[in-house]
Amino acid sequence: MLNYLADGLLLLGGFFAFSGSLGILRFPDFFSRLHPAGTSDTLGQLLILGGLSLRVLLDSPDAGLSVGKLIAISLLLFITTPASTHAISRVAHLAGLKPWTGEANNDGEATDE
Amino acid sequence: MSESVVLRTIGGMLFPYILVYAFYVQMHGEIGPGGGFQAGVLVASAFILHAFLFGKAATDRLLPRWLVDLTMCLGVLLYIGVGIVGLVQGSYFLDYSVLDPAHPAHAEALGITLVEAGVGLTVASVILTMVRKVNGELE
Amino acid sequence: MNVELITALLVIGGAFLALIRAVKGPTTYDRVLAVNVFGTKTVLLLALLGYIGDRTGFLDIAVLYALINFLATIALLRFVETRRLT
Amino acid sequence: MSDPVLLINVLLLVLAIVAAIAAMWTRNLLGAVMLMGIYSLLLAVEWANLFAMDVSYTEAAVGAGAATILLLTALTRTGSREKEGPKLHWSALITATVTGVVLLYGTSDLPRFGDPQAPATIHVSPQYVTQNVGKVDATETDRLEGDFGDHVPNAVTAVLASYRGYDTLFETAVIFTAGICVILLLRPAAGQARRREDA
Repeated sequence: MLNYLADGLLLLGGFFAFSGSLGILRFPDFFSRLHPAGTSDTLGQLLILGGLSLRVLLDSPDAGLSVGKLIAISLLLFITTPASTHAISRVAHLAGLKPWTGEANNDGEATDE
Repeated sequence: MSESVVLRTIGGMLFPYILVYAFYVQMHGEIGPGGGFQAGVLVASAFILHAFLFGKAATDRLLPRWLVDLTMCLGVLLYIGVGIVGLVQGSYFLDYSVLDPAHPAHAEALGITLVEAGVGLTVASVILTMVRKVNGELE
Repeated sequence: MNVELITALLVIGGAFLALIRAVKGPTTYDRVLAVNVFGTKTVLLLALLGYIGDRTGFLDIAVLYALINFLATIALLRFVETRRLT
Repeated sequence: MSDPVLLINVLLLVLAIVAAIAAMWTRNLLGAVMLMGIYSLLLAVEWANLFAMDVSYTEAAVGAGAATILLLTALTRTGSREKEGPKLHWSALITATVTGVVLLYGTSDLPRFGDPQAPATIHVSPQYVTQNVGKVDATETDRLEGDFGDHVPNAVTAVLASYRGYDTLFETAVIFTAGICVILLLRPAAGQARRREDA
């Protein structure tokens, strides 16, 4: 039973990790790309690492150190990923990057420095 | 960016953990992967992060420049010193077994720990010095 | 094909999409975002590979990545914002 | 392709090659720095996948962390766009192609990865692996006490710090010399230093 739960967590996490990246590739402008990066990625990594720790625990119940490291990694990512996304959006906003409102296509143009 | 409260809080939380992890890499280097070089780079990274988030002056207060210069030399001197102990005891240069003649294997572990500590000190201070000098001294 | 391998392949696919975004841009901020996402994917990939290959040493490297990734993002943003580092 | 590790290796190497080519191709130097960071991360995973843990640590800490910061530091002193030049150097292309073909030809003589009969695995590696690399032998009491076994458990650290102790000493000396050179080259000029003290 718990095995299926671990499988489900892993697959769901993989789905979120992939769809988050798909959003980063497909969304029209920078500020909309922040959403998949900030939310779906964070959820995906929590699910994957949770599933992995469950799997490790089921495989060998005395692998406490590995589970501890996995929990440490997930805590670390849970803190740093939103903070990085916040920092990127903040810098972009302060630099005067305007969100896309649908009137003009500001994607794909040479806005690069 | 350094005025962002979120980043300052997160960075302040993370800074001691990076140092602790660097210490783990340093000391665990003879059992698992890792060692002085990697730990030195991590220590330097931690202080560079501190400088990014809290400003150069705060980092200088935390870690004065003379201390960085001192540890840079101390690392190499520690390595050479371990070697010279072997010479003084009448053996080869860098012969670790003289550190504890009754337990040569323990002596070797001790010697490797000391030597890696020297490498870590030097690498950390050299990288910190490079970044500090190029960024701060030419204005 | 076991579940861990499928998840690892999904994560690699996600990393590839993030890499395309990092190459395409168009703005610098998009690139920084893509690099950050790529680093997160690498951490996940290392944890999964560690389980597949049954090596706990991978987890140490994953912790290192999670720390280094944050530092690299901060450094890049610092440069993008002010054209200087400290 | 039934071996999952092989499959993942191939995928990672393809990604690394894409990142490297993109880093060369782009004229935006800041983008190139970021792509080099991605390339380092990928190589580090690849090293870990080949069980070269210490190399992976170094690649991650130095390639993705310290090298990015040093390259950015260099960018603060230069512009962030590459100068437009001729797109194609024919002589460079020919040299690179010939070298690449020769190297590829050379790899056909190399033993397979992990071959137990390869010269690298039968010459001194057994000594390293059995932890007899140090200059000392463990006494019987050490063996009985059990901690650290005969020697330092991580063979890479044992080789670096004990078997090749001189080598590592001079590597440390080289790093130290680099630090001294940076301090000497980038010290403020005499007048500037006095002004700073006055201020």
